[in-house]
Amino acid sequence: MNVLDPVVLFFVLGVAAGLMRSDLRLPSAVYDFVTMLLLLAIGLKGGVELSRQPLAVLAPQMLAVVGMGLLLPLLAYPVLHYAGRLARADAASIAAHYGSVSVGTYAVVAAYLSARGVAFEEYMPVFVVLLEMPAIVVGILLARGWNAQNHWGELGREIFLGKGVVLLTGGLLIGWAAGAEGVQPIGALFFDLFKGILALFLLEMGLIAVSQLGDLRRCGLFLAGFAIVFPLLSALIGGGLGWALGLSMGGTVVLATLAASASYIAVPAAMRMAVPQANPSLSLAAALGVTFPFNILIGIPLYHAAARLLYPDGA
Amino acid sequence: MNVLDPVVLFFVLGVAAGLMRSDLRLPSAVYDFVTMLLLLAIGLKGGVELSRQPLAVLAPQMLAVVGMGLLLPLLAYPVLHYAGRLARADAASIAAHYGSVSVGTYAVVAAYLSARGVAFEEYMPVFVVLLEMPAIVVGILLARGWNAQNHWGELGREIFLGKGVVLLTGGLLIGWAAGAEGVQPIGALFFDLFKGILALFLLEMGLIAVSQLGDLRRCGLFLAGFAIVFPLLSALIGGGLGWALGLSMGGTVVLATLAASASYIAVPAAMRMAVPQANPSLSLAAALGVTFPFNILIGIPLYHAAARLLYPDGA
Amino acid sequence: MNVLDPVVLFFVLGVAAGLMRSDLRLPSAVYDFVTMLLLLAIGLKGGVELSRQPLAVLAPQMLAVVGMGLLLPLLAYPVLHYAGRLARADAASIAAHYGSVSVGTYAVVAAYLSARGVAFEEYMPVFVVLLEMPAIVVGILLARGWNAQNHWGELGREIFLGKGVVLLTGGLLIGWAAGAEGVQPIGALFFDLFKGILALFLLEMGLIAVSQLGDLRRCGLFLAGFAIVFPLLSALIGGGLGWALGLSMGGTVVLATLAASASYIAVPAAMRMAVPQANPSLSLAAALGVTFPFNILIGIPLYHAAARLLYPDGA
Amino acid sequence: MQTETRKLLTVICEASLEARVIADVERLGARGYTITEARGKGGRGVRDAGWDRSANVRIEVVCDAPTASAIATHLRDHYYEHFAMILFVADVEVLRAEKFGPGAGRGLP
Amino acid sequence: MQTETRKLLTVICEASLEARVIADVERLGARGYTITEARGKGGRGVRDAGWDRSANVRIEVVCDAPTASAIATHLRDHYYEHFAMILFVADVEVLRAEKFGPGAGRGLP
Amino acid sequence: MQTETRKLLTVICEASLEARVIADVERLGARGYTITEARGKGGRGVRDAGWDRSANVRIEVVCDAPTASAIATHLRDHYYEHFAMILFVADVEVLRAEKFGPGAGRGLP
Ligand SMILES: Nc1ncnc2c1ncn2[C@@H]1O[C@H](COP(=O)(O)O)[C@@H](O)[C@H]1O
Ligand SMILES: Nc1ncnc2c1ncn2[C@@H]1O[C@H](COP(=O)(O)O)[C@@H](O)[C@H]1O
Ligand SMILES: Nc1ncnc2c1ncn2[C@@H]1O[C@H](COP(=O)(O)O)[C@@H](O)[C@H]1O
Ligand code: NA
Ligand code: NA
Ligand code: NA
Repeated sequence: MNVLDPVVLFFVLGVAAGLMRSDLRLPSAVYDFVTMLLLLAIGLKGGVELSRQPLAVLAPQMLAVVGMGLLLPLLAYPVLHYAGRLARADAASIAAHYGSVSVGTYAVVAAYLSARGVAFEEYMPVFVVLLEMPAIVVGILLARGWNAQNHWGELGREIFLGKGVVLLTGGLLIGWAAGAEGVQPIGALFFDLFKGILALFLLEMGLIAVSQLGDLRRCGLFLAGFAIVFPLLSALIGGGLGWALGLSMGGTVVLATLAASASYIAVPAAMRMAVPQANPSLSLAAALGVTFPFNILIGIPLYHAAARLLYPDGA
Repeated sequence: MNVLDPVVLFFVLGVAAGLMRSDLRLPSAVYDFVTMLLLLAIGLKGGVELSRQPLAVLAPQMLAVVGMGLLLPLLAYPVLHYAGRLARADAASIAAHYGSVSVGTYAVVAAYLSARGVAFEEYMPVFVVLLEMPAIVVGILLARGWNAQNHWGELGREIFLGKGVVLLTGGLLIGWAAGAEGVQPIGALFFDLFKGILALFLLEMGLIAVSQLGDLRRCGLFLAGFAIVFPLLSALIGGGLGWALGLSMGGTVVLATLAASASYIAVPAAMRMAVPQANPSLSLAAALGVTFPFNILIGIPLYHAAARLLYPDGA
Repeated sequence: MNVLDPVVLFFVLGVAAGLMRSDLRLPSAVYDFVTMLLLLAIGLKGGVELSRQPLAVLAPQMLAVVGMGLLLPLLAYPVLHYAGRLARADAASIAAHYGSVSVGTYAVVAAYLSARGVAFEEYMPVFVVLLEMPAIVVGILLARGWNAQNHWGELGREIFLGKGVVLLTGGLLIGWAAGAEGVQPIGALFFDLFKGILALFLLEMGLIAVSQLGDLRRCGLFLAGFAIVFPLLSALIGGGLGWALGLSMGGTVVLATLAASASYIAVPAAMRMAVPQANPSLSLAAALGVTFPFNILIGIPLYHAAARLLYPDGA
Repeated sequence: MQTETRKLLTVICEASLEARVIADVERLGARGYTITEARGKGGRGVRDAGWDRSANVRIEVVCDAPTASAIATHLRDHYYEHFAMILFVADVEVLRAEKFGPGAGRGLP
Repeated sequence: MQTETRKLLTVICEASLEARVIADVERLGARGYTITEARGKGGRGVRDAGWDRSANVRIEVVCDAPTASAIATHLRDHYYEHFAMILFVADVEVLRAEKFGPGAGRGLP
Repeated sequence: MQTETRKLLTVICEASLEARVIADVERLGARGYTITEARGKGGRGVRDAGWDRSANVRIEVVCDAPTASAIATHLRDHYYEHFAMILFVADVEVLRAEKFGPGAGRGLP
């Protein structure tokens, strides 16, 4: 039975309300609250699982995933700069967004798979954390070249100490230190409410996605096309990597989705500081206005269907 | 055993804190959050139930309820304008408030009945949505007459796209589309926490009710009397209608309570825009300062007791 | 097995993020929300238990606890004023903070004991409420002497009607009126989520603690030392009193912790109004920057270990 | 520092008017605006932002004198009678004067 | 546009003073005020609004010059010594001058 | 009432610049600042504070004229090109003038 996922319906409700110009908004304190809960919950869950894994198994996977994070922006940049004729800074910034990952999209794919009873490696949040960073570094290098003025120390602070990364990593470490039994008393807030909180988050994301449409119109067709086609390509790479690493089918779907997703938390903040001449409207319009909705509504089921072909036995 | 309902005690706490001039307030972002959760929860619950009902059964009930929504302001207006000597705009605006419904009062009556194990038609939120609107239209017509300058299109937007109506209707549609099984994963947030969230909401409503008392004093005795007597009359009409429609006893209590309640979300916003010359303090002081507390503390148990007489078999 | 308590790890995360100058903050509306939930939850739990206790048993304990609240600031003042050479107003204000209690610390010790399966008298929140007040009165008298200009009426309002006290007392009364069965429907919000909410609260407290360090440095070594040594002394007094009153081992640990904790909600507000010439940075830096972290991380386990020596049979 | 004088128009009004006032401000020629949430008290009583209906907004517009004058007149004519609203105008020096309209910063005409 | 000059008095102070300052402002003759939440830094250190004790409020009062002067003097005398507070006064042009007190807009007396 | 004139510099900019602007303001000699959350619209589009990336802050600095001038020039040179930002300067009368820098309140130099 193919239940319409209510979590996704909240996103649709947000989009509909936005298109009809309702005055519906999550107050920004509530949006922050909801985001914090999601980041901590994802981190905690990943950390608990991490405490069960021998590092020897994970280390090669982690390396491979970081490699993917370095590769994706290098693929995106020439497309944007040469085919799309975007200025160097803009192309580099958008490439960084698409090389990194969206935590919200991760939350949706995790909810999607668990609703369908598809198992996946629960330590995936580790990859979410790892994938935040490399694309930012590549993006900055693409925009500014390698030089001493890059103030890597200060940039490192911006990147690693942004609240998104701190909450995700902090949750991961707490989950890892406390273990499954230890986090159980706080599970009612972080785990039981997860999907409800995700629903509220997606409601607001729907409203935000619509608010990007004006900017998107100004950006032109090329960017809108890129925001759909490049994720499909990334999903192929991510899914292929998952398969090659011997992940379960669920894990492959997750890695494909992570690859296909575009950051809108850590990367925008870092790029704004490191590459201020890049127009932030372009990357946000593409990431939030096109890629996020595309992944939520079409991409995830698509990657799932494709993975089924790769895994004829079902896992 | 007649347990003192803790949800109502939170309202009393709010009133007490307000009267003693405590600095207690819910931050407005938290008030918005709490209201959003209530609206979505009520909508979701109603929608789930709606998906189980044949429309053929509901349609006549829905029509009758809309009829009641048109009738009540027509009854209230002459009382206010002629007996109460209120200006036309003020009388029309207050009539619209009392013809419409209060979602908070609905939440309390639902909690009240479920705490006492009294069943009622769970699709009642449909009536809440339906009753929001007709009284607004009647109110505007009473204030301005029928003329081309009414900009019904724009007014329609104000009414239908206010965030209260969007969340309630959106929840209804999501619940209807997802069904009981579909909404189950988000139930921990929207259903399990419902009464706790309602308690917080009522705490703030108690504070708000007290803050209306100053305005109320200025409005005079007539309005305060109206704010108690008219709801009693409306409850009679609503209860009678529920009985005539063949609702269960619980359903009759709910419809009586809806009829007796006065809007303070959708209607004030709509009236402010459509009939700006009406003084909003009058209607809010009556609805929030008198009718809401009256219904919460006295009305609901009263309508329940009265309904028991109508339904000697207990349902 | 000595599980690392995740709730405390959240505090450590806050401290770490603060020290690394992350931009992580709880929005102030969320901090308020979290604090309100904790205060209400603590009050409700205490009230439910109170409804089970004969007053005759409690009254002498309550009196003794109030006596402790009067004694502690009288002990602290001469140390601060004569040994520490702090101005009269400053010494009196700090003494009031340390004579009163910290609700956050209470929440942590309650979570700590329940995680270890150690029972304690669940009506302890009554003592939390009682201990808020006496130290304030003593502090004001120490600072200003007894004179007619003290406007005790107005000060009483500030103290008793501050939102912290209203929520705690209100929760207590509601819990007491509704009883265990009555509060059950709102338990999902107030009880099940308690530890998760406490974790968020401690995350922010960690950030706040770090933000006090600058002020602390300016205050000098004496105050930092006082903020550790005096709580140890207070814990001895509180623990001794608990033992003398015949409390369980858990209850003795709680009373020791309460004595050792320093207020940062009710007292700062009251002192600001009553003794404005006292520098609020001093007391907050000591209470939040030193004593709170000390109690959370070291004090509570220490008081627990000490109590075990007093109660060789384990309770 | 090369500066020019412009007008800073500040409008404080009930939050439900925000969308309309913004539309008017833009239609009458302002090139931007800034909004902060506010509460307060005036002839129409306390508006304490506790909930939607009772919040205020504080809208600032930097523009040339004729635009400020046009906006102020329009708001007075359309909203003063029935809505909670005040407005006031001050002289400010700006750096990128062209951002805020062409007019020279003469006193209100 | 028919305008008159009045004073805009802006007070920034710790949030715990709000009720008292408002009471003073009204008692000294102002007919309204507007409050926004703020944070900041001054002689008494950083006040970053993270939690109750450290928030500021920003209170604006439009009034005639004598009232502004009376309020400013009163606040200085009663709060400057022990509380985080600054205040400043500017000239503004208003439309419905009678709303803000009778006095003509002469410079501070 | 004994007052002196100082400058009130108001900067409205994207929230992500806050830490940098504050650092600049302090380095260039201001002795305090006040921040309020804001949203708005300008040449770089709507910034509606719905979420982090799109919020503005409104920073006020009371200082002497040379400091105001130095800050304004610095901000223009470093941020105007790539960031959402406006600023304006007004004259205000203050009570404890020494709090806000030594300079007498002459017009911008
Ligand atoms: N004299 C005043 N000074 C500052 N703000 C005012 C003043 N009068 C009114 N306001 C603000 O403007 C809003 C609407 O004013 P009113 O229409 O007079 O009720 C009030 O809620 C206050 O926020
Ligand atoms: N020079 C200044 N410019 C703008 N705001 C200031 C200035 N000095 C102080 N403030 C504000 O006034 C509050 C109290 O100032 P103070 O009493 O100097 O600590 C600070 O927290 C700031 O919000
Ligand atoms: N004319 C204006 N009046 C008031 N505020 C403005 C104006 N122009 C811009 N702003 C504010 O300054 C921010 C940045 O402006 P901009 O760099 O022009 O996008 C906007 O988001 C507004 O909050
Ligand atoms: Na990606
Ligand atoms: Na009604
Ligand atoms: Na203590």
